[in-house]
Amino acid sequence: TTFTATPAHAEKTKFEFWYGLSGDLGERVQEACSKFNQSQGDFEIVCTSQNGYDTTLQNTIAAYRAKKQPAITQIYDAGTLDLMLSKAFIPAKTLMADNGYTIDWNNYFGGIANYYATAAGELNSFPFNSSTAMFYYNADAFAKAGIDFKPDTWEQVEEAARKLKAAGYECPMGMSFDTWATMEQFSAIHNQPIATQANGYKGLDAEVVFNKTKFVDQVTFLKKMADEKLVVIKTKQLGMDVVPAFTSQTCQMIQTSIADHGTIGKTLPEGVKWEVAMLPVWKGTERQNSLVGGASLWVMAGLPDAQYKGAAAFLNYLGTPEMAQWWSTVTGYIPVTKTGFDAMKANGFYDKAPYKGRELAIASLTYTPTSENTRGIRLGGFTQIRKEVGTALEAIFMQNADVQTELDKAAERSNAVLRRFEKTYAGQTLN
Amino acid sequence: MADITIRAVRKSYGKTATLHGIDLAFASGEFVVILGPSGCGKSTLLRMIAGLEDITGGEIEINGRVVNKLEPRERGCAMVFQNYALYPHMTVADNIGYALKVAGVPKAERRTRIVETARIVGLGDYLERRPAALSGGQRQRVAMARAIIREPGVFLFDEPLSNLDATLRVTMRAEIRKLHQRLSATSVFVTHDQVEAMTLADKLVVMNKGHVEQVGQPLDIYHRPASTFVASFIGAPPMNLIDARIDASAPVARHEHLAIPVPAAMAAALAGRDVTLGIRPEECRVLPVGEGLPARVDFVEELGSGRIVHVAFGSRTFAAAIPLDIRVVPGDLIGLALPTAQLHVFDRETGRRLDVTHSAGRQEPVRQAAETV
Amino acid sequence: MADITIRAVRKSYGKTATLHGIDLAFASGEFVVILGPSGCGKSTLLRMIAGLEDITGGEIEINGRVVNKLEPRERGCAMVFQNYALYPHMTVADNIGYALKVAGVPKAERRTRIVETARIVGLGDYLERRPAALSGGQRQRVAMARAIIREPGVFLFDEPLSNLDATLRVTMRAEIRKLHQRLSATSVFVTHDQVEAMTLADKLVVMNKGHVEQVGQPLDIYHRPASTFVASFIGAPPMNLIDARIDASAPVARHEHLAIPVPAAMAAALAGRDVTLGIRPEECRVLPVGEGLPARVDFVEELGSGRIVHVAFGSRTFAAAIPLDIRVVPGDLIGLALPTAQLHVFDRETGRRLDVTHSAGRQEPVRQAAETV
Amino acid sequence: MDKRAVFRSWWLPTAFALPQLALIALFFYWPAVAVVRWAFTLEPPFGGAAEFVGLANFRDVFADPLYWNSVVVSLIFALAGTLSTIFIGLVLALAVDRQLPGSGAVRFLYILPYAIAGPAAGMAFRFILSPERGLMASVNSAFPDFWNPAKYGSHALILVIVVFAWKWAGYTFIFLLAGLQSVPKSLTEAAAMDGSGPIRRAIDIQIPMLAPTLFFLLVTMMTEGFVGADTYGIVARTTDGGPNHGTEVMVYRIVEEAFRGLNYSGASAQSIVLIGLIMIFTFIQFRFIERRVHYK
Amino acid sequence: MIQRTPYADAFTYALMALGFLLLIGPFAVIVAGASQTVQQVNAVPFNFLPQNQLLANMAEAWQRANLGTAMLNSFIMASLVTFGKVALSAMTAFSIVFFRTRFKHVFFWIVFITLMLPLEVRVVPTYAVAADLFEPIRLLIAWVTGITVSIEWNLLNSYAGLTLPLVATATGTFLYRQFYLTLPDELAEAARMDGSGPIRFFFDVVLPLSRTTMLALTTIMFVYGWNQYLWPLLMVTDPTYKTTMMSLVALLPSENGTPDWNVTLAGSLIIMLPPLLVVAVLQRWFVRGLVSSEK
Ligand SMILES: Nc1ncnc2c1ncn2[C@@H]1O[C@H](COP(=O)(O)OP(=O)(O)OP(=O)(O)O)[C@@H](O)[C@H]1O
Ligand SMILES: Nc1ncnc2c1ncn2[C@@H]1O[C@H](COP(=O)(O)OP(=O)(O)OP(=O)(O)O)[C@@H](O)[C@H]1O
Ligand SMILES: O=P(O)(O)OC[C@H](O)CO
Ligand SMILES: [Mg+2]
Ligand SMILES: [Mg+2]
Repeated sequence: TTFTATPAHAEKTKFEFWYGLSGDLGERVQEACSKFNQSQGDFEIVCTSQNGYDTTLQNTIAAYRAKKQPAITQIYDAGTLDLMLSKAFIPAKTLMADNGYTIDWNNYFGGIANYYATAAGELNSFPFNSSTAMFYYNADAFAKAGIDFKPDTWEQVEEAARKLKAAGYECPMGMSFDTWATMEQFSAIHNQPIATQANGYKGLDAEVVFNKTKFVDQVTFLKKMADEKLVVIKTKQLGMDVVPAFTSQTCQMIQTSIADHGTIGKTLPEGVKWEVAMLPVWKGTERQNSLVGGASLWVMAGLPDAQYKGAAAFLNYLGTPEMAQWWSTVTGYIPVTKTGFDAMKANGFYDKAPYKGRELAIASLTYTPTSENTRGIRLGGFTQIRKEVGTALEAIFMQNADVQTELDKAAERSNAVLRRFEKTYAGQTLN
Repeated sequence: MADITIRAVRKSYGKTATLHGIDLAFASGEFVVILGPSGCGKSTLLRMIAGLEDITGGEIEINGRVVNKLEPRERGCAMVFQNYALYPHMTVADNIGYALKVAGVPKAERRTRIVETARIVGLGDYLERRPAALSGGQRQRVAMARAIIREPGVFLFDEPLSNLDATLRVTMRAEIRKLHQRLSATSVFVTHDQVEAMTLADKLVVMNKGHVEQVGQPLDIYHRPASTFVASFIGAPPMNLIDARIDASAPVARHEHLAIPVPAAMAAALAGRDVTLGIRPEECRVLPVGEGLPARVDFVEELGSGRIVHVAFGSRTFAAAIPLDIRVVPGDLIGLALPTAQLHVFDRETGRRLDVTHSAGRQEPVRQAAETV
Repeated sequence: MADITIRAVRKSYGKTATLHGIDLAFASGEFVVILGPSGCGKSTLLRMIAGLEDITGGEIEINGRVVNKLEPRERGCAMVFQNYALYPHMTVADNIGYALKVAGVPKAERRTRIVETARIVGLGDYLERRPAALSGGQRQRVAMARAIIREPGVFLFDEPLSNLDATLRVTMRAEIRKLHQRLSATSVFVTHDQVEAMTLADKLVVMNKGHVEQVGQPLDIYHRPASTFVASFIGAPPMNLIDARIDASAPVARHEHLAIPVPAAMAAALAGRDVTLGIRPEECRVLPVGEGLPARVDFVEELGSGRIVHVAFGSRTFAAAIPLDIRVVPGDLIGLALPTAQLHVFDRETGRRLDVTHSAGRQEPVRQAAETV
Repeated sequence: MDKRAVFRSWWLPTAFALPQLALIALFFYWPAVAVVRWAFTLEPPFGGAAEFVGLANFRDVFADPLYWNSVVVSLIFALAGTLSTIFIGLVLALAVDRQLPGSGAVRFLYILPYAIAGPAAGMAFRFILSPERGLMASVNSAFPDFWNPAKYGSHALILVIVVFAWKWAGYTFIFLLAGLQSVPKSLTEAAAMDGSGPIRRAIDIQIPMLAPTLFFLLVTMMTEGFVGADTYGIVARTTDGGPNHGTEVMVYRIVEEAFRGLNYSGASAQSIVLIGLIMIFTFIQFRFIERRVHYK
Repeated sequence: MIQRTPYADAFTYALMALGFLLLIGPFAVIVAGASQTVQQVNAVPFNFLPQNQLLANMAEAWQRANLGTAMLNSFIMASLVTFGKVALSAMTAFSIVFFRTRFKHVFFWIVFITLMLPLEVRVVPTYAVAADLFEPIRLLIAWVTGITVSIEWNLLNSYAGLTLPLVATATGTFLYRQFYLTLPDELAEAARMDGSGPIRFFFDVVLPLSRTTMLALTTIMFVYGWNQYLWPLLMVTDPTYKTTMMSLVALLPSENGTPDWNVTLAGSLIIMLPPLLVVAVLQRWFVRGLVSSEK
């Protein structure tokens, strides 16, 4: 006997989407999922938060090894190379082509797409929640301290800090040991390499060089500022990270993600004036584009075709301008496509209060065409490398260790990580 | 050396009263034995003296000082526990010397005293053993040594012999007695074994259900028990008791069809009264059938050194200790003679002794024996 | 009902041998008591009969069947443990009935038998209690009931009375005896209490250090102990023993300056030999000073029903049971008479009895007494 | 350690142990085989061909000074954590065991921390002990730098030990209280008669008598301190191994290495060394400490 | 009770009060935080006084983390883990303690070692096992007989998968062993004399006597099962099997999210209720239970 299922009762194709966002951002992802489920009748996406980027990567790996992988998974920037070398995914372009979607891949901002693309520029994964680091400052405090300029350069930051200090502010600028802004973004906009081989894009034999670039001077500068109490360390361990330090008006300047824009607006007491700007550069520097942060969506290999149809539909759905705008509205993330951004600009999104300033993130990301040093970072075990640098900063700032020595140590340990990674993937080449 | 005065002492656990007002006075150096059945409150009383139990009411005085609120260590008593309560993790030497260590006695002196005390109780060779590696008798000695070494004013013993086997019990009894003679501390010894009580006591306290039944010298109590309870509790086999009514017309007491001859004085004094008559097994004599009162042999216990014959006597079973040369077998009909001079008489209602004549009880040897000890 | 034969049974724990070849035969229905000091291997032997302990060598037969390899439940034995080993979580009824439940006896029948058995041991009113809520004697009875209910061919008792107080011990002794008479199962009763042994046994086995020292009827053993060990282990106070050398010229045994008269036959047979002489306390007689052998009163124990005087005799202490009408005080010099007919003599080296004359030991009453029981 | 009365059968105990043994074989030993295999290869995170490298992973582990740092940190953490939980539990158990009015209520309250999940506990302590926000902030404003676990490795180590001790003190408390209640009363009474006061009694009598319980707790707490899920959770949630590796316990390092560094092979090698270490510890505990424990 | 002095009593009370502060203080912080608004909870310095938002925050947490389903799942999971551990550990410990076999020490160590390799360390391969439970059996069959069979059992997203791997450890076995070692030898002997074999002895005597140990273990294991975090997080992807710890972690503000710790704390308050209840109800026996035997 055979059953012929009538379309009305056809089973929806279910497929899974694992993501790392939690808290209210996790809620937003769930909303996106239900929007998608309501928008069509053929597929049902089951979205599960893995409560953190790192656990999402871990769990994806475990699941893949057990052949229970989700169709789509959200992987943060630092995990990009691991996925790329895994052969465990279906490239974005292939997926969309196979399932009959024509995507204008050039519509993605270059500064964003490059991070996730092959050397040939073909996207492996879909940029999703993208961000970049920005400079936030408390305009009220600036006014009180009599600062009448925007802090575009580090010289100005220093000057502002001194004035704020003089005006009685305990914490002119807050800083944490997160390397993303302090090292990665700083290096990019100052066109400094983090590693050889074009930050790893050209081969697995890259070696880190952050202990030999302007970054060393930057750390030395920040440390001097810290010694003068112009920069104050704010970490979870001390009780408050930089964002709460800023929103509680403890600190008047911080560097953090554009994604915090929404949160900062919501948490700062009403009426407080604050501004967001591109990260400062040293005077005389030719500013480069900043790096994209956040995470992208990968489609995992080894699943039935029907699921890929659904995955493609979902990814396509996320790419629609309406969804792009919705996503950028309810989160602090930036739109990843030019059309999305244009549409938002056109309808005046960036003119109104809570969203004003977010367009600067796009400006920062697209400031210049990407160079070897600003394309992105393609280093194996990059999370580990971040941790090594973070630890070095911790030693330097908390325990007064020598800047160069600590960074050299961190570089040495990072290179060991890279060598092991290279060995693990011996014989594989980057494409 | 210390005297102890116990005044109207009461003890309740929650609502249930365990001791109902005890009054006792122990002279300095006296060996007092508290005897009574299980659960009568002996241990409770002892532990209240020791300070291990709160006093619900009344006062305890040691050496003229009220100790109700003092901690055990402030009372100057040493105690030997029924289960010895040796510290299982310490060697014999450490067990014995613990009190000195607590008192801060220097090591060298402590050692000397430990060795000396161990010698007294015959444990010289076992100083480095753990209690687990000792026999029952040896453990008992450790417990004793632990008490002795402190040279306390008062020794308290809570059935220290009850866990020993019979042979050892006899030996240890003698040793305790000797020890008391040597140290002459006031000793309070709790037991429910009447042989221990008899052989050890200067003063015997018989307790029952939270009351003191009788206080006195052991032989005095043996020969003139103040109640049926005391009568049946002291002596093994216990005193034979039989309910009877004193005849108004003849010097006999009647129990069913039996007419038991009683002293004339008793008959006169108690004519017509319901009483309980008592006689000790060793005073009963077994005669050929036809003589004395009729009885039937129930069973015979051979002790080697003697023989106990249990006879059916009226509706009661009587025990009689008989010499080895009289031979009887179960089922034999015999005659039972109950010497009138040895009869005890108690009030049927209250169980209290009725003292009507000087002939009751064998009194003469009593004082003498007590003095000889 | 079952007979038990034990043939060359040995037991070793690892390398240390505990039993060195035991041969014994118990007739069907016999009440056998195994007596011996702590650690001599009594329990081990009993547990081997029960099947709780592997047999290192030799054979045990129950009812003609070698049981060496059988599980305990296949041997038809019931056992009463020293600490009772009651199931703490079961009621008295469940404890008693557990074996029947295991055997699959239907509930109704089980109940009837439980009630009946509980009645026999006098626990009728306690069926629903937990062991924790029982007194020692009651627990003991539950343990008994648990054994009885199975109507086993063999009862094994491992010191079942040793945890009871003195009075209760006497009562329970009588009850066990009665029970045996009623059930007439073969009973093996382990104890180190010689009074229990004497009063209970049809056949008494005295063990020492993994060997059987003597087997026989209790009074026989009492009156003709096969060794100094048995002599001093049975009887309380124990037999007085003294080392002496039999004079070659006169019918006396010499101990230091003392000359103890001995029967002529003994003197003749053992002239010049080093022996150990023994005499029971109840056979010693106390005479005025000057008569008998000189001794000094050490201390006196009053039992109420009698009196034990401990005297210094040569370098030994002798105990003598004396009637109540003789009065002595510590320090008195007295004369001690040791009737030659009651003297026991043992080889000094081996400690074995030397039987040279028929006059040693009081034999006559023995058989008789045993028959009367 | 062995009981006297034992049944003789080989298949029955096997059958009884089988369910657990089967589960353990499936969920413990079988995965452990993979862990061992990884330790000798360079395992790519997503699987695939892995190169056999012999002892290279172990060599790397042993050559890394930070690894030895983590061994030391772990030892300190496990020892201090174990001792402090046992100490706190013991002191409280001794107090409650005196059965003063009201001790029943606190007995219940003392167990509560054990019932709390690691993340919740971590959150609470974040609010209490963070040097610039919580209770300690006021102490710090009076004595600057008095408490700064973000700065001083020693403070951070104390911090994680405190959280561990807080979480587990209730657990040791309850076991020790139970143990105390089974110490024969007559022993403490004997000691009281011998002239020792409550504290002396506790030290001389009660604590030695708790040996079996203390042994159980020693083994479980040491193991928990070395490899417990809580240990990882506490470190990850409060100090993240910092500052400057100051609280990097072995299990944290392993998990970080495996999941943050995706270095399964290095993590496996470390795990195997860790297991070896704990086995030695446990062996020592059973061999030399349990010997002195009397169960009856 | 030994005659007490007021000083010792006062000292005891002081200790108990200190213990109370140390052990219960942190709860007060959780309650305070849970009753504040986002602004208050993020204020500097932290305000240790409770405010009036408790119920609102709880409701928010309940709804946001879908605590209804999660609590039910956690309850089922904790109960199954508890039941499994209590039962299996009792059996294994029984075979380790009461039998004279050559394997008993081997068994003990085989089980005992599992205390030492935490799930964190072997989570990836364990996940693989859970995804394909019969792989080892398949391999075994293939290895022994050369036949390839295709049986599969995937435990992911199931209660069995949530619980079985957690049951496979040693704490319970160790605890039971410690308890069994304190049981008098004669109990087993009496049972043997009564004709009962080991199985009956186990069910009729050992288990009932272990009741208190069991309750202790039940408490410990319920809490343990309830507080499981890593494993459910990994192996549950189907929201219908979501557990409370997953909810709690989901309530943790993420890096760039709103720092609404008040809701997180309120959620943690709700989540800790069931284990607290279990502890509250069982702790009386728990204490007595660990008192090895009622001799
Ligand atoms: N802690 C307690 N709580 C309640 N009742 C108790 C307590 N201790 C003793 N009792 C009761 O007080 C009574 C007297 O007990 P005590 O121990 O003094 O008896 P005893 O004469 O020493 O008996 P034994 O000869 O059995 O030792 C008993 O009925 C006992 O049940
Ligand atoms: N399991 C064992 N392992 C080693 N030695 C043992 C064991 N059981 C008993 N023994 C030893 O065997 C000897 C005989 O022990 P057994 O228990 O039979 O003595 P007992 O005569 O019953 O003594 P008690 O009167 O003290 O019960 C003792 O020396 C004892 O130490
Ligand atoms: O059984 P385990 O070894 O997984 O551990 C259980 C926990 O330690 C109990 O709290
Ligand atoms: Mg008592
Ligand atoms: Mg024995």
